[in-house]
Amino acid sequence: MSATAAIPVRERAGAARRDPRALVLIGVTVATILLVGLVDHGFMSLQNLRFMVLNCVVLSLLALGQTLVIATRGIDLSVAPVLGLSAMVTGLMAQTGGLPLLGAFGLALAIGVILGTLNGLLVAKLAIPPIITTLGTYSLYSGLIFLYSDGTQVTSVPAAYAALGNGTVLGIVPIPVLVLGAVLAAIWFVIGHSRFGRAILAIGNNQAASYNAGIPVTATQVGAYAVCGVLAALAGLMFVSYTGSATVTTGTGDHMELQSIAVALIGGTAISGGRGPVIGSVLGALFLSVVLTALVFVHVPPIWYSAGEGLMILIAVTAGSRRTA
Amino acid sequence: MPESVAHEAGSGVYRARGITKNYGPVAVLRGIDVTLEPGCVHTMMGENGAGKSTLFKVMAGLVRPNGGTLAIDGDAVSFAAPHEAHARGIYLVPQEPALMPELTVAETMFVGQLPTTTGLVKRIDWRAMRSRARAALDTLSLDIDVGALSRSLSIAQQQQIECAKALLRGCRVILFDEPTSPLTTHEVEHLFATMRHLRDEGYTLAFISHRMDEVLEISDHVSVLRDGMLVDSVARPQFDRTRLLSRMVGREMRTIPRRSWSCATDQPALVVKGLAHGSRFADVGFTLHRGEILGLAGLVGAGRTEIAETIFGLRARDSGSVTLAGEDISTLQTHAIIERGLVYAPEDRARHGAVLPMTIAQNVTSGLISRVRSRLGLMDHADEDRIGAETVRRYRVRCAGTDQTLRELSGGNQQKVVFGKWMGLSPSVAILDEPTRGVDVGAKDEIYALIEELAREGMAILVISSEMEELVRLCDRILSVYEGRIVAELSGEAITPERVGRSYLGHAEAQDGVEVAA
Amino acid sequence: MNDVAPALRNEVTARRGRTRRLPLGNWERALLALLLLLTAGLIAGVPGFYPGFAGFLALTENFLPFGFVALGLTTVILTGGIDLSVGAIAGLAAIVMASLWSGLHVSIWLSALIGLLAGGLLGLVNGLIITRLRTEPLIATLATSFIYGSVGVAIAGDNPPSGFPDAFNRVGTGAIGWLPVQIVLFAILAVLFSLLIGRSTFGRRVVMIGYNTDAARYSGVRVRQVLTLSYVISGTMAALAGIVLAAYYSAVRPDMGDLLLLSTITTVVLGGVSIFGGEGSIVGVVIAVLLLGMLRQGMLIAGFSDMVTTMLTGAILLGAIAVKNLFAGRGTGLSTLLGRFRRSGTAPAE
Amino acid sequence: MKISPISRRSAVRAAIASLPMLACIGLAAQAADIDTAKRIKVAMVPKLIGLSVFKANEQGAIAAAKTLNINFLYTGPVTASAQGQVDVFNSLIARRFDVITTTSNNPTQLAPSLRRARKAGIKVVSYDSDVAADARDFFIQNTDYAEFGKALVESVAKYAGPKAKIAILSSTPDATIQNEWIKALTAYMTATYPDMKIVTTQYGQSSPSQSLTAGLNILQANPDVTGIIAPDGAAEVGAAAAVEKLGKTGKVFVTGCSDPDSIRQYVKSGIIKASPLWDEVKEGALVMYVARLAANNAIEPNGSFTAGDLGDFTAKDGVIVFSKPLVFDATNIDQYKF
Repeated sequence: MSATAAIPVRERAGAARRDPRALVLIGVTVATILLVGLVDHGFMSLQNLRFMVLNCVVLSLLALGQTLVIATRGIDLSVAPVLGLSAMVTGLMAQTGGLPLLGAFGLALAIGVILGTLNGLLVAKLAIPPIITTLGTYSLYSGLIFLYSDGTQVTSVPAAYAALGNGTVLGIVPIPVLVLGAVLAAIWFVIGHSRFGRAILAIGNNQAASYNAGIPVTATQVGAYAVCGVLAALAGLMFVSYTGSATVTTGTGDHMELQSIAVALIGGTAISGGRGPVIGSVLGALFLSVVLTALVFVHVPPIWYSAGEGLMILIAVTAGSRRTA
Repeated sequence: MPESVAHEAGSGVYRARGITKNYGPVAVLRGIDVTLEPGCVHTMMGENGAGKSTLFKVMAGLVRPNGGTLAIDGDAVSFAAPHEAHARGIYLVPQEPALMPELTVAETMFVGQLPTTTGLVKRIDWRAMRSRARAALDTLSLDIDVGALSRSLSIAQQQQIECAKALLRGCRVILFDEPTSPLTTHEVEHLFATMRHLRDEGYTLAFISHRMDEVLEISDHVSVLRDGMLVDSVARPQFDRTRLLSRMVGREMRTIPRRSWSCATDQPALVVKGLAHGSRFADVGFTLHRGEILGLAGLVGAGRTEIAETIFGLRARDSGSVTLAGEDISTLQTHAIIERGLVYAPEDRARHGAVLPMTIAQNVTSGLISRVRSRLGLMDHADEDRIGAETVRRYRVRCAGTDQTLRELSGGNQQKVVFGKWMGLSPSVAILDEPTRGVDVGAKDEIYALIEELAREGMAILVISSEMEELVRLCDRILSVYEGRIVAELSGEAITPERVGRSYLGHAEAQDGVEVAA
Repeated sequence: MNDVAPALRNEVTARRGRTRRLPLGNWERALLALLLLLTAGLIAGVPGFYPGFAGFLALTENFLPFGFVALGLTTVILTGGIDLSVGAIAGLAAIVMASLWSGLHVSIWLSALIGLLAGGLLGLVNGLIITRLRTEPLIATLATSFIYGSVGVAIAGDNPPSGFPDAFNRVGTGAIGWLPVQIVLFAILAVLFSLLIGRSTFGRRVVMIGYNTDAARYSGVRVRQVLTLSYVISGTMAALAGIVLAAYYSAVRPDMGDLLLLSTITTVVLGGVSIFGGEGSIVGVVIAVLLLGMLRQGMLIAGFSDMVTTMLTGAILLGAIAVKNLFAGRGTGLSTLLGRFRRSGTAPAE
Repeated sequence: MKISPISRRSAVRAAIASLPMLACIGLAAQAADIDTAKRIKVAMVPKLIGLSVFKANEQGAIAAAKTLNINFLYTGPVTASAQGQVDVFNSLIARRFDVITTTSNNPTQLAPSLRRARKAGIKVVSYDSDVAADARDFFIQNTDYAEFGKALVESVAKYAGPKAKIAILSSTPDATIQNEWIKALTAYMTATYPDMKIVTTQYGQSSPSQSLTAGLNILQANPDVTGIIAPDGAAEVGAAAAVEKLGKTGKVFVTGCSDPDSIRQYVKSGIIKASPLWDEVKEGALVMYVARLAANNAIEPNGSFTAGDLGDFTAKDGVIVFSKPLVFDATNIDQYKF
C-alpha cells in the first residue's frame, strides 16, 4: 500500500450545515415587523402578529408540498385546483350533509392522494415533463370542481370546522398554527430523516444514479406528488374552515399555484432540484404575509401589492444565487 | 486462464457466455465469452465502438443483453437493474461517477441503502452512516471528509468514492469503465494503488482503458474486443504492446516515434503576457509562433483549460494581455476572437465542443454560422450541406450523411467533426484541449496527422494534453503548468516523456511532501 | 441507424438522408392530419360550425391572438426558457396603447406602435433580469408578471378606455374581402417566424442554446444577447396579441391577457416544441394553434360547455405528449433508445 | 362577484342608437297576456358558471322559462373573463339562439360580439352588469344606483353612528358597477352625514381569501374604523369574517351586497345589521319575461309592460329597473334562500 497520499478536500462543509436562507428570512421578517411597528404600533400588536401567521397557513401547506415536488426536479401547478376541489367537496358535504370533521380529513386525504398520485404517475410512468403534466391536470381538476359543485358554493361551515380554522388551544395558540406546526414537523422529519425523503433529494440530485443505486424512482416520484396533493387538499380543508367559504374559483382564482412556487423560491428551494428547505418554505410564506400586511399599514396603494410580491421574489432569488454561486 | 490465486467457491468468479446485444439492426456485441477471476485485474481493450462499455453495462445490469448468460460463482444470474447486480456482488464504477451534488459524501455513498435505526419509527441513522462511510474510505486509505458536499469532489475523488460504495455494498466484482481518461498521471497512480490493494484482498477487478502503458502496468489478464467480438484474451506473460495494438485495430501497428521535422517559424502568432485570474492562474506568459505546435503539459486542474478559456474570451481575467497577430484581443468577446482567427476546441466534447442532437452539417457551421451563404438573411441550407460534406470528406468522418446527428457518431468521428468545425475557418491560431480524449487508437493517429498537416500549412497550434505520449509525439516545444503557473519550458531534444513528466510532477511531489510534512 | 456501424465502412459519404428535408416532421404531419380530420368532422357534424366560407374563416378571430403569443413564446421555449409574463405584457401593452390614445390623444396607430415597443421593452427587462442577474426564466418572468400586472392596473385606473376608431378595430374583427385581417397578420408572422427559426442565423443560435447552452457559448454564440433578444421577441408578440385583442374587443382591461398564458404554453408544447429547448418547429406550433382553436370553437358550437372544452384540452395535452414520448427516440440515436429501456426514462446515463 | 357597468352616458347613447330601429318594429306590444305560441331558444350567460348568485338567477329563470315556452340554456365560462364569455356568445350565435341574456364581466370587451349577435337578428338582454348600450336591446338594472348607495350608507349609519370612520372593501379598482355604487354612496354620505369619513379603500379581487385578508388588514391598520361597506359578494363576507375573527362584533358593522345564504350567519351574529340586495330569483324570472317579450317584439325601449305575477315594469331608454333595494336583516333573512 503506497497510497497514503492526501487528496485535498477543497471544501469542508460539515454534515450539519445550516441553511443560511432560514436565518436571513427570520432576520428580515423581524426587521420588517420592527420597522413597520415603529411607524404603527398596531402592526406589532399580538393580534396582528397572530393574523399574519394565520394568513400564511394555507400558503405554507401548499409551499411545503411544492418544495417536495421541486426537490425531485419537478413542479406542481395543479395544487390550486386540488386545494379548490378539496375545499369545495369537504365544505359542501359539511354544509349540506353534516360531514363530521374526521370524515373531512379522510376525504381531503383521499382527494389529495388520488389527484397527486395521478400527477405522479403521468410524470414518472409516461415521462411527461412535470410542468406539462400539471398544466394538463390543472384543467382537468378545475373541471372537477365545476362538475362537483354544480353552481352551489360553501357559505358557512359547522362549528367543528370553524373551530379548526379559528379556534385556539388554551386561548393562545391558534389551531391552524398547530396543524401547520405538526405538518411542518412531519415533513421536516420525512425530508431530513426518512428514506423516502432522502430518496426524493437523491432523485432531484441525479435521477439516473438514484435508479442505479436501487432507489425506487417511480414510487418515490409518485410519492412526492401524492404528498404534495395531500398537503394541497389539507390546505383546502384549512381554507374552508378558516374562511367558511369556497367557490369554484377558490385556489385557481388567486393563482395559488404561482403563489406557492413563489413562496418556495423565497424560502430557498432551488428550481433545479435536490434541495428541500422545508422550514425556509414556511418562513417564506410568513415573510410574504408580513410584507403584504405591512404594505397596508404603510399605506401603499393596493394596486401595488402584487408588484411588491414580484420584487420580493426577484430579490430573494438573486440574493440566493449570489450566495450559492 | 491464470489460476494463480487460490480462492474458495463463492468468492467472485464472474462468467459471461455468448453475450449478444443489438440496438435495432446494429449488433454491438456478437457473442462474447469472458471470465473474471478473483485476485486478478482483467483489462478490456478495443477501439471506440468495439463494445467494451456495453459489455460492462450488460455485466453490471445497466443494459439487458439480447442473448447469452451470466453466472456468478456458477449461479446463473440476470439483472433488471444495476442494484440487482449490486446485490449479487457486482459493481460498475462509471467513468463519470454519479454525483449527488447537494448531498454529503457519506450520503452519496449510501444512496439507496441508508442505514436506519431500529424501533417503531425508522429514522436514518446518520451516525452509523458516517462511521461506516469513514471506515470504508479508511480501508482504501482515502482522506476525504465524509461530511463535505459531493459537489466539492474532484473526478478522481468521485471514482474513489465509487470504489468505496462497491465495498460498502459488499461487492466482490468491481468493473471500472475507462476510469483513467479524466485523471492525471498522479491520480492514476493513486487509483492503481487502490486497485492493487483490492486485487490483493482477492477482489475480482475488470478495467477498460485506452492507454497502453497503463494496461501493461496494471493488468493480469487482457482481453481485446473488436467490432463486438472477442479477438484475443491473454494472461500477463503473453501480452505485449505490439500484439495488443495489432489485435485492436486488426492490422499491424507500431508505435510511431517523435517526428523529426519542425515547421515552426519565428513569426509570433499569439503573444500572452502576464495573464492572471484569481487563484486559478497567475503570471502566464508565452509566445506561440506560426507553424509551431506548442504543448501545455500539466495535471488536470493545473489551470491549463482555464488559461485557454481565458484566451478564448470565455472567462474573465484580472490582468494580462493577449495579442493575436499584433492586435490586443484580451477585451474581445468570443465571437470576435473567432472572427479574428483564433479557435478553441474544448476538452469536453459532449458538454462544450458539440451539440450532439444537431446534425453534422449544423455542427460544422456552428463555429461561425455566418460562413454559410445567406440570401436576404436566410441561410442557404444547400451551402451548409456543401460545407458539411467537404468537412466529412476532408477529415474522413465516417457517417451516413451530413444530416446525421452527432449523437449517432463514435467519439473519434465526433472529434473529427469538431476539428472540421474549427479548421474549416482556416484560423491562424488553434487551441486544442485534449484533442484525443475518448478517441480510439486508429483515429488518434489520423488526428495527429491532421494536426501536423495544419502546422505545416502555417497554423500556430497550442495543444493541451494529459497524455505524455501525445505531447512528446506532437510538440515542438512544451510548457509545463503547475498550479496555475508556467514552471518549465522544454524544447527540441529535451522533450522526452521522463523530462516532461518530471517538469511538473517534480513540483507536485515537492508540494505533496510539504503537505505531508506539515 | 442502419448506416452507422462505422468501422465497416471506409468510403466517405456526404449525402443528405431522405427524411429530414421534408417540410413536415412526423409530429407535424400527425397534427395536420388531426386538424384536417377534426375540421372536416366539425363541418359535417356540427350545424352552425360552417356558416359559409367567410364566416368559417372568421371563427379564427376568436383564437388567433393566442397564436401571436405562441409564436413569440416558441422562440423563448426553444432556448430552453419560459416566459410566464406574456399575459401581463399583453394586458399592459394594450393599456399603454389605449391610455396614450384616450389620455394624450395620440393617434391610435402611433399608440399601437408604442404599445408594441413597450412590449419589447418589457421583454427586454425580462431578458436582462435573466441574463444579467442569472435568474431562472421561470422565476424571473413569474416575478415580472406580478409587477407588470400591477403597473397595468395602475395605468388603467377605474375606467379603462374603450371605443377605438373603427379603422383600428378592423385589425381585430375586420376582413379584407373574405379574408379576416387577423388571418393575414398571422399568416405573415407565421412565415416570418418560420424563416426566423428555421432559416436565419439567429434561429440557429436559438436552437443551439436550447440544445446545449455551453456548447453554444464555446462556439462563440453571444448567449446573453440571443437570450435577451428572444425575450424581447416574446414580449413584442405578447404586446401584439394584446393590441389585436384590444381591437377585437374595442376595449382594454389590465387582466385581458390572463387567459393567454396557460393556453399558449399548451399550444406550443402540443405543437411539438420540447419544454427543455432545442427541438420543435414553427409549423408544428401553427398547426397546434389552429387545432386547439378549431377544437374549442367547434366544441362550444356543438353545445359542449366551456368546462368540458377546457377539461378536454387538458386531456389532449396529456395524451399527446404521452404518445409523443412513447414514439420519441425511434431512430434518433442510441442514447434515446437506451433511455427507453430504462424504466425511469427521463435521464439516460451515458 | 358583482363586476358590472353602466354609465348614464352610454345609456343615453344606447337609447339614441336603438330608437329608430325599435320604433319601426315595436308595434303591437301592448298585450298583457304574452304570446307564447312559438318556442324560442334563450341562453343565460353569467360571468362564470358555478357561482350561487348566478344560480339564483337561473333558478328563477328556469321557472319562468317553463311558462313562457322557452327552450332555456344556462351556460358560461369557467373563468370570470370576457374572452370566455365571447367564446360562448359566438357559439350561441352559430347555434341560432333567439335571445342571449348576460351579465357581463366587462362592459366594453363584450360589445363587439354582442353587436354581431344583434346583427344576426338575436335579441340581447343584459342584466345585473350592463354592456355597452348599443350592444344590447334591454338592460335589467338590479336597483337604482342612487337608491342602492343610500341603502348601503343607511345600513351602517344607523349602527355605527353619523360620525363613523368607514372603510370600503370593493372587488377590483375597475369594477364598473361597484364604482357606480361607491360614487352614489359617497354622494349620499357627503350630503346626509357630513361627519362620516371614508378612511381607506381596499380590494378583495372578488376572492374570498383575499377579501378576508384585506378585511383583516383594514381593521388592523385602521383600528378606528367602525363600519365597512363592501359592495361585492365576496368582499362583504370577507369583511364580516374579519370582524368576527378579530372579535370586533358589535363594534364594527359591515354591509354590502351578498346573497342571503352567504351572509346569514353574520346577520344572525349581528356583524351585519342590514345588507341591501334585490331578489335574485325574481330577477332571473324577469330576465326571461323580457327575453320573451323582446323576441316577440312586444316591448319598446320606452314603455311599460307586465311580466306575469312579477308585476308591471317600465323601460326607459332600454333600461328596466328591477326593484328597490331589498334590505336583509335579522327579521327577514330566513324568508330568502338563494
